[in-house]
Amino acid sequence: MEVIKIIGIAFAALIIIILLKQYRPEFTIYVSLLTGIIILFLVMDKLTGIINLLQSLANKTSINSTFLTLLIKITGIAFLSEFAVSICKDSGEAAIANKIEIGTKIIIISMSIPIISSLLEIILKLLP
Amino acid sequence: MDINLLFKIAAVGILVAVLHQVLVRAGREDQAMMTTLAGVVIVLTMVIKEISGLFNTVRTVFNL
Amino acid sequence: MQIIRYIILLLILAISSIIGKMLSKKYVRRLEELEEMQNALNILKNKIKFTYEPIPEIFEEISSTSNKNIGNIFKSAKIKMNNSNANIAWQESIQESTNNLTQEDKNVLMSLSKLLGQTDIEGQISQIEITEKFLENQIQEALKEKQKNEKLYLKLGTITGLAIVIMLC
Amino acid sequence: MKKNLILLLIIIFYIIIPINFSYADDNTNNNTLKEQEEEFKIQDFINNSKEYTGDFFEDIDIKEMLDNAIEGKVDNSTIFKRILNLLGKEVTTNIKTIVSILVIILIHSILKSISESLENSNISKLIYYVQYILIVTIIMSNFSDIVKIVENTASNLVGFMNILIPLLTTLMMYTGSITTSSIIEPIILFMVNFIGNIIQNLIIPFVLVLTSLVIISKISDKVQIDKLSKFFKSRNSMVLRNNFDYICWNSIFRRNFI
Repeated sequence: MEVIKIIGIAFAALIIIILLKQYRPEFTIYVSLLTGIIILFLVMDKLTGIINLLQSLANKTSINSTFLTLLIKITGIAFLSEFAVSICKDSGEAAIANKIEIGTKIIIISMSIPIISSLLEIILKLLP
Repeated sequence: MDINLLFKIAAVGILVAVLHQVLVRAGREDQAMMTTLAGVVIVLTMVIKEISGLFNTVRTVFNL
Repeated sequence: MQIIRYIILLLILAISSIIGKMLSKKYVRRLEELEEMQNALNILKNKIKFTYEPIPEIFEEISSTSNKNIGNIFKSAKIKMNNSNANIAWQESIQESTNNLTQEDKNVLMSLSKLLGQTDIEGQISQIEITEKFLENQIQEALKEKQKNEKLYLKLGTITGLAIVIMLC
Repeated sequence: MKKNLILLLIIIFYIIIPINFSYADDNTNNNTLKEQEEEFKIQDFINNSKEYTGDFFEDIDIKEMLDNAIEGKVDNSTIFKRILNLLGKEVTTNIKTIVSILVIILIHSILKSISESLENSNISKLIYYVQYILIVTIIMSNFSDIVKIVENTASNLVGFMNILIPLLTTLMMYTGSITTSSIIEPIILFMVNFIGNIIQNLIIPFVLVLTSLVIISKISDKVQIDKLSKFFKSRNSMVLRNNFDYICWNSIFRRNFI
């Protein structure tokens, strides 16, 4: 059922973009941006469901939750950056898209430093 | 927060285009430019409201 | 609740289109008044040439024959003439009159007042012909402007009304 | 016909005799046992063993078990029960780790499916790395305590064997196979110690190094460490296999031909 809604919105946006292209090209970016947002909103509550499932699973077992929250944060960041990158690529600005990518990569790496350090710790503890 | 927002933006776009055409034919290029800019700004504010909404929901979902 | 909103939106649309219509009407009326003024000056010229009537009476007749705005100008000019000379009276009446003439039109008309009461008949007649010529140019320009702007403002009114309505709903 | 008759007789005779034999000198057995006990200083062996097996067999006293065994009625049901729930303790911890690993993998796959869908590959690759590191850290923490357990069990075993061997050989000595015990005794002692030491301070560190190498090699396929880790792995398994053969060859060959 949800899928039909998404496809409907996408097609409507497509038609509008084609229509607007000959009159006002700069509006096409707005329309594509907006459809992206609407579709994401539709999917968002499903996503919260999934994340709650993950969290409940993690609580059952002995995994410490900091790792999991970090992981979810990273997917969130990737999620947003991918949204921006595809919009920039769409409107032809590959340079900006690249910059966004680099920025998010650095942020993700900086966030995952504690994990890497804990990994090294464990390996060192392992070695005799 | 739904499809009608999309139609609203399309409508504003078309109206601005028509207005631009009319003003240009009436010989008032500068005003035509102004109306297009105004149209763009209005649509921009609408879209920005939506973007901020999206960012907030994503922040709460992924508790960034 | 929904209906009230739609009524309000329709109202806004109607108001904006009316404003558009009025703006476009302004040009049309301006042209008519200029033509009306041209006739009035013509009548004035003929009356001065053939009937030797004093100017107030002529103004009286013209004001009665021509339409509202132009008529007012002549009527107020006639009244003012009682306590001041024709020149000042004519200028004041033109300035005060509420009509659609632009400033240039008024300047043209005021140039007429300079010789109104002083010179003899030929001087006045030549003066009136000069102003008529000027008036002719004004009319041509007004015509051009009317054609250009009348449709424009009409459309402008409706479109901006539509835009506002879409924005709000 | 006569030949298989005789054969039958022998078999019957063979079955009957051992039974009554054990019944015959039951009472004379006790006092000899006592003498042997003092003589061979079984007592310190028992104390020693108690120290090792103290936490496993709380409710079973080794000495009392030993006396029962001597009299011949070994009630090993309690031992099995103990072993079982001992096993249980170990197994439960393992199961818990396995479950957590499973959950991690589940979470990993879900998040991967979300991040994989991202069109640009490098961000999703990055996410894969982070998740991989996360899984490795958790699994490694379990692995390290397992290795610890292996280590001290090995050292316990070696210590235990060192105590047991002299006792066994002396017992063998007295039960008559002097030659075999005299020859086997040094070899076995040497073997036990040698292999125990090998395992303790050669193979276990080796394994540790190997695992860390494997982890690092898995992180990025561009790094060439995995060849190195494969090499280590094969060396390691080879060494272990040799030890095993060495032990088997010694014990089996020695017993049959010497």
